Amino acid sequence: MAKITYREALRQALREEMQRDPSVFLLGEDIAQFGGAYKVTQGLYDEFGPERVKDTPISEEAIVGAGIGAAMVGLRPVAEIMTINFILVAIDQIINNAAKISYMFGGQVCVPVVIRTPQGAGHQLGAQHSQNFDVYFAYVPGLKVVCPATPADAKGMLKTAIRDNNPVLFIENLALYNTVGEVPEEEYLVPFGKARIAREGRDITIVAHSRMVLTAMEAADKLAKEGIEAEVVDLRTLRPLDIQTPAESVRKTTRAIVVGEDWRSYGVSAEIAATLQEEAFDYLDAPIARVNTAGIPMPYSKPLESAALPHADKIVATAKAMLPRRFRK
Amino acid sequence: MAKITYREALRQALREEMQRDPSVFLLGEDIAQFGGAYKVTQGLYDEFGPERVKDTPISEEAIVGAGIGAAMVGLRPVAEIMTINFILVAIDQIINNAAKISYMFGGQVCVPVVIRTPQGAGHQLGAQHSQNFDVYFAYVPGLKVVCPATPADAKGMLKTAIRDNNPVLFIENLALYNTVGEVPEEEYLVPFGKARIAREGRDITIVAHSRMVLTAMEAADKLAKEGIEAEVVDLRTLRPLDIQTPAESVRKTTRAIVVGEDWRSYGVSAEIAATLQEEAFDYLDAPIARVNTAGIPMPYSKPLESAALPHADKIVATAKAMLPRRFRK
Amino acid sequence: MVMKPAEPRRAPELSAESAVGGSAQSPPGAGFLTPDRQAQLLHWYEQMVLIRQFEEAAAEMYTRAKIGGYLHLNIGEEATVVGSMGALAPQDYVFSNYREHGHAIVRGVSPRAVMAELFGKATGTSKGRGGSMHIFDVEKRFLGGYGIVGGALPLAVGAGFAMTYQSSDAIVMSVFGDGSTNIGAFHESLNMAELWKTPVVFLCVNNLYAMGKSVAEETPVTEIWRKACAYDMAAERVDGMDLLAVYEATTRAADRARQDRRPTLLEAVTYRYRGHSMADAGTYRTAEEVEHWRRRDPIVTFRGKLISVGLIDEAGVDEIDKRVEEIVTDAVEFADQSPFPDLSTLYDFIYCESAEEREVTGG
Amino acid sequence: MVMKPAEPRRAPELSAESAVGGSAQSPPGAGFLTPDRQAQLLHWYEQMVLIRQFEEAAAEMYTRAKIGGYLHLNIGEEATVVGSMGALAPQDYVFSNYREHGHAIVRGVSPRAVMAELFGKATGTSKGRGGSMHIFDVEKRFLGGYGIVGGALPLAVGAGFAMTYQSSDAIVMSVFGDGSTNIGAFHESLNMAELWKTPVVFLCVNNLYAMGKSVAEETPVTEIWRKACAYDMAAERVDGMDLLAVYEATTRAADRARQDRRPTLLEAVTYRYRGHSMADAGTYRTAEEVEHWRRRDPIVTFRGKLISVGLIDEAGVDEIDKRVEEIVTDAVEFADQSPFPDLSTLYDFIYCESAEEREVTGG
Ligand SMILES: Cc1ncc(C[n+]2csc(CCOP(=O)(O)OP(=O)(O)O)c2C)c(N)n1
Ligand SMILES: Cc1ncc(C[n+]2csc(CCOP(=O)(O)OP(=O)(O)O)c2C)c(N)n1
Ligand SMILES: [Mg+2]
Ligand SMILES: [Mg+2]
Repeated sequence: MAKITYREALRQALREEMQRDPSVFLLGEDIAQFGGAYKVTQGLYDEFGPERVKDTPISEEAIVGAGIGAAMVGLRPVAEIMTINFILVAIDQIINNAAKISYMFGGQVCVPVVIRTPQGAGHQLGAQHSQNFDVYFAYVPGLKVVCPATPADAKGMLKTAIRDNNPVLFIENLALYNTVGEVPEEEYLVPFGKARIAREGRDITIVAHSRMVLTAMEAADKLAKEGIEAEVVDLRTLRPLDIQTPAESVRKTTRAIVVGEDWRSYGVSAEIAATLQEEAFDYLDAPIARVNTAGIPMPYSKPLESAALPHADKIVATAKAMLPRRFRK
Repeated sequence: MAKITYREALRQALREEMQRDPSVFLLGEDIAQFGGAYKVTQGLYDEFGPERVKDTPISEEAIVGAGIGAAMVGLRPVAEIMTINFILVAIDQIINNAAKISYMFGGQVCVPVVIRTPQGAGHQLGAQHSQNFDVYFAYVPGLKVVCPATPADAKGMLKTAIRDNNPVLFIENLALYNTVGEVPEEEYLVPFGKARIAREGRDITIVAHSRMVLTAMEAADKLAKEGIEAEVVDLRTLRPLDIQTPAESVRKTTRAIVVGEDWRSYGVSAEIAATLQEEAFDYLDAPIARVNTAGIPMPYSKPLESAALPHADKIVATAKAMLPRRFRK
Repeated sequence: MVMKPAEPRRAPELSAESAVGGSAQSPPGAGFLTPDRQAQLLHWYEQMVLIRQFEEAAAEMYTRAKIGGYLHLNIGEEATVVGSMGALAPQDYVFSNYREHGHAIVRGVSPRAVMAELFGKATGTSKGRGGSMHIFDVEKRFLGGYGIVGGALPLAVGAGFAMTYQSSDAIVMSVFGDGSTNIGAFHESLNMAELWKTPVVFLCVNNLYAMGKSVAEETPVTEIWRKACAYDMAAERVDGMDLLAVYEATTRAADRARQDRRPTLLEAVTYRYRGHSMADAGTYRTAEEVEHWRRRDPIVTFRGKLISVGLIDEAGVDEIDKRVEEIVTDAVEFADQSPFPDLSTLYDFIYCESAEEREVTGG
Repeated sequence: MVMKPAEPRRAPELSAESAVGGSAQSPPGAGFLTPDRQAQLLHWYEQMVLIRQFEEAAAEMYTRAKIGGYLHLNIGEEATVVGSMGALAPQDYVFSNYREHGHAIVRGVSPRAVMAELFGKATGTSKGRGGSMHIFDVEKRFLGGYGIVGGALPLAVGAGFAMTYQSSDAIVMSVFGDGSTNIGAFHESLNMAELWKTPVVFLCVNNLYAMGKSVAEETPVTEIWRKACAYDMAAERVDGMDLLAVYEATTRAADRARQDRRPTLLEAVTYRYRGHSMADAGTYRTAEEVEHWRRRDPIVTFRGKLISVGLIDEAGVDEIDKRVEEIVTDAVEFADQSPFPDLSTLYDFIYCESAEEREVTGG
């Protein structure tokens, strides 16, 4: 296995799928010679040329809409939205067109478009550039929503997304691009709808997705030092959602924390908590807790931003408060 | 008390506030001579003239944005978005501007804009015109989100919304416009953040908002005929959310169903269920259940649409399945 | 010394008349009405009659509650519908808005399937899922009616891009209304279409109203074709009540797309006789105005021309009327007798099957 | 007989040169450089120097990690910034994008407060919540820097509407870049602004690039002022490296807004010497191109003019440089020494207090 960055894993996936299938093309702002604002598409323009790596004006609605239209007539577009903060001007296309075209027209046509975009905070980009909107897409029947946490998943899930015949929101995370992980040398795909046990443990379950998986792992390390064995579940895909893997875990540990980088109220972790309490009600020894970003527009100032984000320590503190007395030193 | 429609209640609120405060004005598509697509603003153009009842082009983003800009310099705009399905093209303005301007600029300016829009389904309007997006706004710190279920609340809450110094999403419902209810003759305001016990009961709690309050009441009537006394809680506002009123109810009844006209997964009811299980964990005798619209783009065909919607019977069946054996006849 | 201010520059002012394609000396289509084209011309005439009768039947079925939801009719716009669709080739794609029954039928979608869709039946074009606003027929390359104003324009740009990408000789037509030209998606789409040189014909059906608002209440530039200046896009305005004028202008635009790989903004000025949808009584328009346009009725006008050059006679007209009546009656009967979708199919079609996904999940 | 196709019509082609305000015979501002205006002219010069030095200091503080996030600089654009802001009245409102430090400072916002905002300090204009992209000063009627491309244009239209509603003589300026003219909000805003006759000056700072893309890679109409044709809006293109030309063109546009209640699309052609933001090395531009523009440096050019007409001498120039240096050093020191916001204030400012709400809740 090679150790590569999350960014490189994405790039490999794009490259391999473009080599494999000539109907795959990329479109987005500054993705060609510029290589993408976060350099994910670097080098692909040189290899595949201007028709397959297509720069666009700053017109997110048209970018996504053109992707949908091209998908309807046989192409497999991968649209990059520079960051998820700019997806709001294009969300109508995603929800009213991409998600509905198959159903509303009686299954006559598929929309195999992938929309790649990073979310997340932590770089002092301020309120308009530090958001998480995965929940907006997870809410919508007709979409698939995936949030890989590791380079291996990033690559395998992006390849699956491109081959999927449905619109896929492929949600990356700004803070993950430089993270490194092992990626198989040989070709592989990671299926949608299968959560992953990132770490086994018996005392408490921590459910997370995307960057928060890393934070959960950090928290689990810290808890382990105090003799608490946390099981970390990486959801991987929000729609389809594999609730059985975390539910199984909770039935074993009897306690769960759902961690999200998004806002707590009405966010992804609300759905996970609400469903887990249904699936594991009789096993629960404590209410399912949530740890999230503070419910505020993200402030620019470093200390404020840092205080607003969900850190491992908050998970640790929450876990310890939930566990029986014997765990509390 | 006068018996008037929900539509008339809204109209009275707009009229009274326009009479009271010259800085209040309305803008939206076809709201002037045409009286609004759902006739809520009928007659106001004649009374207040073209500057205060301002027709706009089909430019939702500019409608909302102009409302925000006007609010920043001292007006109190009430923007009508014809239905919530068209708000997606304007959602960037609401989330990236309206919700953030106070915080991101250190509290220097307020954004007293009201955005009125109806959501809901049941009129065979098909997938693109039968949606519920209240959760998208409830998710966002900086917004207030209110969903009146009765004519009295429609009037009192719209007046509160117009006087509020913050952006308010005022979410109506297509199927409520013709409903009738008692409305006080004298001036009154309904505060935000106070849920309402719509019906008292001891056996099970049904939590709802907007049109689903009526469906919940219908279900409660049916349950009562079978000797089951359901307590119905009308949330009224989603942000700020009064969770204590439903939590208190659940602590009493030990069982709860959250009903939403939206999709179940990642919808409003997920947040309510997730928070209720935290607030009433030790009292719960069953997992908190949810009853929602089927997770599909809404089909046009009448029987399909009808099957997809949450009816009283579904609530009744869910309640009976949750209650102890002695309640099941 | 005071500087001489540079005068703001404007696009040249053109009267509506001067902009309408062709001129008084050479009325559009004058040389087109020849015996060798009889079959074609009568077919077009019949299609206009079909739209008219189909829409009238739909309106009636709506009042009889056989049809629900919104219902937007093409009545009055028949020349624009038939003239534009008539200029396309079978391999071309069409994206439309919610006022699209006529476009679908002229594209070759069966009136039975369209009517059944309005009835919400399993035999409808969209298996009852779509309704009036969402007719779709992949075979006829009619890629749908859409309900969000402006929302389908970007799709057409993407499909146009794909035609070039695939080295196809098909082009794409995007149909939308005057009111839709004021929404952001219009701007982004036209800019991108011209920048990328996509083979798209943007057909603006300017029926002078967007719901209750006249075009002048919507935009300072009421001659929609002129908005193309902001993209250096080819543009033309045509009398949308004149089938041949529309046909010829669309042919020019289609050629430009197919041969030159360039988009066109084509404006057809027409009128909807009815309200915006069934609920709208249309009180914002004067009776005189409606009457004025009815006097220019596209069917009557075209029939007159055909008769005057001897391509049809009264008997022929009656025959067509009768044939159309049968088609429409049959469509209504078919729709009425068709079954509603089975409730067990409620969850069908949300997702397309993905071969690869099956493969990787082993499912 | 084949019909003669109506030629598609286009807006007239105008060369960039012909469009730039004024002409070679009468260079903008030639008659403006008179002794009675010395104070004004020197003040403008000083403001340009202040922007340059402020931005250079900011860049340095960014590399020293005193400033985080994105940092977009006005270096190279000083004439456009000072010339446009200089033509406004104190009661006027300004909405800008994220490249706005200069606009804020020229509007009168204290350099200390701007620098402190970049440092994320409690003493910053936005109390550290905003950062570089979100400078705001309600006193100076500088209504903010915004980060979503095109997102602030509708706000300006609404504020402009409010000015008329309130019978105010204030006008509104909206500042944005060339790349922003391809997004939907631009279209909706200009259409609505002209339709409603709002007193708004739309200032497009055309620095020829939107991140890594040249304006020609973004739109077929690279002369942004020409896009006004789609709204019948007054428009003008001006040399954005020439302070007086910008001042005069803005004055014309401001007068049109204030007196005639009409918006203008004003394009100032300029150049950013640096990359889009600090992370961008700007490799998509040739060294020659950057050099070409640097030779037209707005500060050097204006200084040369002032010297040539004897309004300033070398000593005066040095004095200004020194004074500005002190201001900038002071701003940096102030920012550095200011406290970060207290963590206890994390949840402040999410909502404005509502008197009425307090009243009704009795709270
Ligand atoms: C984004 C959006 N806003 C509003 C509506 C409601 N609406 C439906 S049709 C229509 C008028 C459209 O007018 P036009 O484009 O001229 O088409 P016409 O109906 O006249 O054929 C409006 C406002 C919508 N469907 N989508
Ligand atoms: C809707 C949206 N899309 C993309 C971006 C990312 N972005 C920030 S600035 C920028 C370029 C803007 O160029 P221009 O308008 O010319 O202004 P300039 O930076 O040159 O001053 C882009 C693409 C954004 N902020 N908002
Ligand atoms: Mg119209
Ligand atoms: Mg630029």
